Amino acid sequence: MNFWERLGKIDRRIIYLVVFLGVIIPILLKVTFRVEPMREVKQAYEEVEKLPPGSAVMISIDYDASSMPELQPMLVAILEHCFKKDLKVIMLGHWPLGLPLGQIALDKVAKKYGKVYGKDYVFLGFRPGVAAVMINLGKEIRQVFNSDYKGTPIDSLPIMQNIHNYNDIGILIGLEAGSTGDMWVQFAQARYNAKIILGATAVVAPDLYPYLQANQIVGLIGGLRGAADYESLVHVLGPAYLGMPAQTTIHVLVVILIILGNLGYFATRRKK
Amino acid sequence: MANVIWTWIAAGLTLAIFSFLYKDNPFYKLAEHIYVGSSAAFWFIYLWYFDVKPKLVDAWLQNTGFEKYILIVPAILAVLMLTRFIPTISWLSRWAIAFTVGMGAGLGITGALQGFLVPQLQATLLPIWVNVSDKFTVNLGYSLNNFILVVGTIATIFYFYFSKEHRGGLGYASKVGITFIMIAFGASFGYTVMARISLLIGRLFFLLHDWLHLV
Amino acid sequence: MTALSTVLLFLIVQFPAPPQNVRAYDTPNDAGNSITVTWDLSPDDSVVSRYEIYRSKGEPSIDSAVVVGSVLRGSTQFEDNSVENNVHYYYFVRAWVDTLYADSKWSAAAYAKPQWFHTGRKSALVILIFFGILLFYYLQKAKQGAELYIRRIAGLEAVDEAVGRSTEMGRPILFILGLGFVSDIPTLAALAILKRVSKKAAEYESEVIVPCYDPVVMTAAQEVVKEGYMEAGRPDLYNERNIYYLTADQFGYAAGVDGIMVREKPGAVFLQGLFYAESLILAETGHSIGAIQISGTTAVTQLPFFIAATDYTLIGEEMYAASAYLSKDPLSLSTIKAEDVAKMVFVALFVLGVVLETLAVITGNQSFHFLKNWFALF
Amino acid sequence: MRREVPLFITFISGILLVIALFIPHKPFGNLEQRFNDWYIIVSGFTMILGIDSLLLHHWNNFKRKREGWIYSIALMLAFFITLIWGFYSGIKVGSPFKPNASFLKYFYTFVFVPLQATMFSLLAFFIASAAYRAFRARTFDATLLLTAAALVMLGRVPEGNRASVYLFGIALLIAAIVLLLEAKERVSTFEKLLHYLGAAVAIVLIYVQYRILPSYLPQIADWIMNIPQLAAKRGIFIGIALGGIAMSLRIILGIERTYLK
Repeated sequence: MNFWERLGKIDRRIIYLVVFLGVIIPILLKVTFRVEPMREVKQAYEEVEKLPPGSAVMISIDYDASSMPELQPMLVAILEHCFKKDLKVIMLGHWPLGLPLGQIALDKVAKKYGKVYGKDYVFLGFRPGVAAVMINLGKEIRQVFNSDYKGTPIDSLPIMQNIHNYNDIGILIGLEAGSTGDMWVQFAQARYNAKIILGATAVVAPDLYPYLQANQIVGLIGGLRGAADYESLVHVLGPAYLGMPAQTTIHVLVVILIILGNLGYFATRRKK
Repeated sequence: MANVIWTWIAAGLTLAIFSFLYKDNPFYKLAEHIYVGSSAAFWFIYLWYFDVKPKLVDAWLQNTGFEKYILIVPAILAVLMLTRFIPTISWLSRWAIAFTVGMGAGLGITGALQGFLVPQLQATLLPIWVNVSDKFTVNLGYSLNNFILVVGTIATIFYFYFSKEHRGGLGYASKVGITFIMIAFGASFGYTVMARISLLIGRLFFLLHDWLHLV
Repeated sequence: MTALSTVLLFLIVQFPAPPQNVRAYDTPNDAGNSITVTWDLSPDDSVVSRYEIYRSKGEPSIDSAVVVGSVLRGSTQFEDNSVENNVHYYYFVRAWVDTLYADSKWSAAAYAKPQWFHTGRKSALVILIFFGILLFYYLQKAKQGAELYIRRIAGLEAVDEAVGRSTEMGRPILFILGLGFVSDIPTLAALAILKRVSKKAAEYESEVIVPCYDPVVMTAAQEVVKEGYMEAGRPDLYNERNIYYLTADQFGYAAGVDGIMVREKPGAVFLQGLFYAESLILAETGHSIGAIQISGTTAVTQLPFFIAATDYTLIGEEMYAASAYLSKDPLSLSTIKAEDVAKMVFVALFVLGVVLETLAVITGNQSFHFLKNWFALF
Repeated sequence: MRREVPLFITFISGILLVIALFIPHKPFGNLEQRFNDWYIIVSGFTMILGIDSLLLHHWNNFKRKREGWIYSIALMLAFFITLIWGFYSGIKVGSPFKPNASFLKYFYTFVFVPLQATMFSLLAFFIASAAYRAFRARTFDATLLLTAAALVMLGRVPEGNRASVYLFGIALLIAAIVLLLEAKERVSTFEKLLHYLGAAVAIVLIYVQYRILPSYLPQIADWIMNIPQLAAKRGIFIGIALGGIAMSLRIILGIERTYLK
C-alpha cells in the first residue's frame, strides 16, 4: 500500500483523535471569532444592563438535560451578568427534571461572586400547573410558593421582603426548550405587563420571533449562536463562545477527511 | 465538598465512556453496566411517579362512576401481561399484546392520514408560475423552486413503486428519485453535524472547566 | 419608545375604541362543551394590551358576566371550553389599554353541542374509503389466484445471505429492534423480518440475540422468534434468554448494545425498527466489529446515517413491504399492489393540482384553488 | 380460542380508533387519549417483566461465573441502589423528582446525566468517521450526496464560507486531475471526450465557486435544505404513510399476524 492508498484507509481511532484535538485545542487556546452579536441578543443584554443594582430578576428553567448543550451556557452567562451587576436572582422552573441543572449553575455562579442564599438569590423550585403558576405569580408570589425548595418560608428570606408579583421584578427570563415560552408571554406579559426575555433552543427560537417583533418580549437569545453572543457580551469564556471556533474546525476537518478519503479511493481504483 | 466528590464521579464516568472509542475495556464495561442497571431503575421509578400512579392509582381515587370503573379494563390487560410469569397460562398475555398491536394499527392509519398524507399532499400542490409581486411577470426563482419541489416529490414516489420492474419510463423516473434521495441524505447528514459537535463541546467543557478548572 | 408615547398620548385623549362585531357560535367538530367567540379588532389594536372575554349565562347581563379568558392583542378568536351543552350564553369582549378599557356590544345567544361527524376530515375519509376499495379489489384478485410481481429489494435479498455468512463464521446474529413500541408500525414490520431471520438461523443452527428497549416488544419478540424456530422444525434450539430487556433509556440501550456487539462479536447485525439519534452509535460500532449490517427504518432523519454506515438499508416504505416480500404471501402482496395504484393516483392528483394552481396564478381566478382547499385541514 | 380472541381484540381496538377519527362525539372523541392512557398503564406493568428479564440474565451470569460476571454484579447493584434511593427520596420528600430530593440532586445530576450526555456525545466522533468512510465519489449520485453534505456542513458555521473556497477548490482540482488521468485509459473516443469535458467543467467550477461561495454559501445551504431535500423527504413520507396504512390494514384484517402465532 503506497501513501495515496493509505489515505483511503485511515484507522477510525486516528479520526477520533483528530476530532478530539479539533475540539479541545481551540477551547484550550481560547481561540475566538470576532462575530458581531445578533441584534436580538444585544437587545436582551442591554435590557439587563439597564436595571439598577438591587433589582430582582426572575429566571425560569423550562428545559431538561437533552437541551443542556444549548441552554446551560445561556443560563450561566445570564447568571454571571446578573451577579456582576448586583442583581437579585429568583429562580424557578416548569420542567421538574431540569431544575437540578438550574440549581447547580445558580449555586456555582453565586459562589464565584460571593453571593448569599436568601439575601442575593433564591431557588423556589417547581409547582405543577404551568398556566396557573404564571397567573398567580402576577397576583402574589406567596400564593404559589409559600416556601422555597427546601421548605423555608419565603417571608423569612430577606430577598423576598418587598417582592410580591411581577411589578416587583425587573425582568423575567425564560429559558425554553418547548412551548412554555408562549405561555409566559400570554400570561405574564399580556396580563401583567411583565418585561420578558426569552432564551430558546435553535428549534424553538423561530416560533418566538413574532413576539419580539410585537415588542411583547424585549430580547431573544436563540440556539448555541445566541448563547455564544451573550457570553461574548458578558465577557465570559463559556462553552458556546469558545465552542464556535471548534465547530468550524471540526466541520473543515470533516471535509478535509472526505477529500483525503476520496484521494485514497481514486488511487486504489487506478491500481485496479 | 460533596459537590467536588460528585463532580469527580461524573468526570470518571464521562472518561470511562469515552475510553470505548479506543477499545472495549474494563472501565467502559463498568460504566456501561452501571448505566444499564441504574437507568433501568430510573425509568421504572419515573414510570411509576409520572405514568402509572397518576393514570391508574390517582385516577381511580379521584374519579367516580364510569370514569372510575373503566380503569378496570387496563388493569385487567396489565394483569394479563403478567401471566407470562406462569407458563401454563402465559398465552393469555397475547390478549394484552393484541390490544397494543391493534391500537398501534389504528393509530398507524389515523396518524398517516391526518399527520402525513393530507398535509403533505396539500403542501405539494404548488403553482409553477409565480408572479413578481402583483405584476404579471414570472418570478423565475420561485417558479423554478416549486417546479423542482414537485418533480422531486413525484420522482421519489416512483422510486417506491414496487409492483413493476424499474425499466423504461419508470426506471428513468425512479433514477431521478434516487438522485433526489441522495442529495437529501447528504444535506441532512451535513445539517446534523453541528448539533453533534456541540454535544461533544458540552462534555469536554465539563471536563476542562468543572472538573479540571483549566478554562 | 414609540409604542409608549402612543399610549401616553392616548391616555390623555380618549378611551380605546371597543372591539366590534362579536360573534359566538358552537365550536364545530368537537365533543361539545365549547363555544367559539370571534370579533373584529379594536381600531386601536396597536395600543391594546389584551382582550378579555366575558360570558353571561341565560341573559346578556353585566352583573352575571364572568371573565372566561384573555388573549393577546391582534387575536380575534377565543374558544370557551367551560360551557354546558344546550344552554344559552352571551358574550362581550373588553379591550384593555393600561388601566382603561372599552367593552364591545353583546353577542347573540349561542349554545354548545357535540357533533357526530368531523367535517374537517372529509378529505381523509375519502382517501381512506378509496384506499379501502382498492385494497379489497386486489385482495379479491389475489384470492382468485392472480400473479403479483414485486421488484427486487436489495436489502431484503441480503437477509438470508447475512444469516448464512454469520453462521459460516460461527458467530451469533444480533437483531436490534430500536426504540419503537409494539404500537409503532415500523416495530411490527421489523418483527416480520425478525421472524424470517430466526427461521433461517434455526435452519443453520445459529443463535439470535435480541436486546430490547421496551418490555412489551420483548414479549412480542420472544413469541416471534419461538414461532420462527418452530417453523424451521427446531423448537429445541429456541432459547428465551437470548431475547432480553436492557433498559428503557435511549443511550443506556445504545451503551448496552454496543457492549454486546464488541463482546459477542456477531457476524450479522440487523438494525430494524424505529431509531433516533442512537442509530449512528449502533451502526458505527457494528461496522467496527466487521459485521455485515442490514438496517431499515422509517425515521427519515436517521436514514442518512444508516446509508453511510451499514451495508444495506431499507428506506422507509421498503421496510413495510418486507413482510410481503419475504413471505411472498399473495394476500400481503395484493396490498402492495393497492399501495402502488394509490401512489399513481396521488401522482395524478399532484399533476392536476399543480396545473390548477398554475392556472389560478396566470388567470387570477381563485376558483382554481378548489382542489387545494379541499385538502385543507381545519 | 387462543388464536381467535387476540385477532378479534386487535380488530376491534384498531377499527375503533379509525372510526374515532371521524366522530368528535363522546365516547369516540377522546378514545385515542383513553387508549393511550391504557397503553401507558399496561406498559408500566410490563416493565416488571422487563426488569425480571434483565436481572435474571445477569443473575445467571453471576451464578454460572460466565465471563464478565463481575460486571453483572455491578449492574445489579446499580439497579437496586438506584431503585431504593429513588423510592426512599420519594417517601422522604413526596417525590424523587423534587429539586430537594437527593435522588434528583445527586444521582440524576452526577450519574445519570453525565452518562447520558457522554454516550450521546460519542456521535461527534462517529459522524466524522462515518463521513470519512462512506462519502466516496463512486457514482454520480454518491458524488452529489457528499457535495450536498459538504455544502450544508460548511454553510452552517461562522467562517465556513471562507474555508469552503479552498476546500472546494482543492476538491475540484483533484477531480479534474483524476478525470484527466482516467481519460487516457479509456478506449472509446466518446468516453475520452466525456472525461475531458468533465475535467474542463471542474476547472470552470473552481472559478465559479471562488466567485460565489464566499458570499452565498449559507443561502446555498438553505436552498438545498428547503428545496431538493424537502422534495425527497416528502416523497419518502408519502410512501411511508401509504405503506403504514396498508400495513395497519393488514394487521387489523388479520392478514399480517407475525406477532400472534
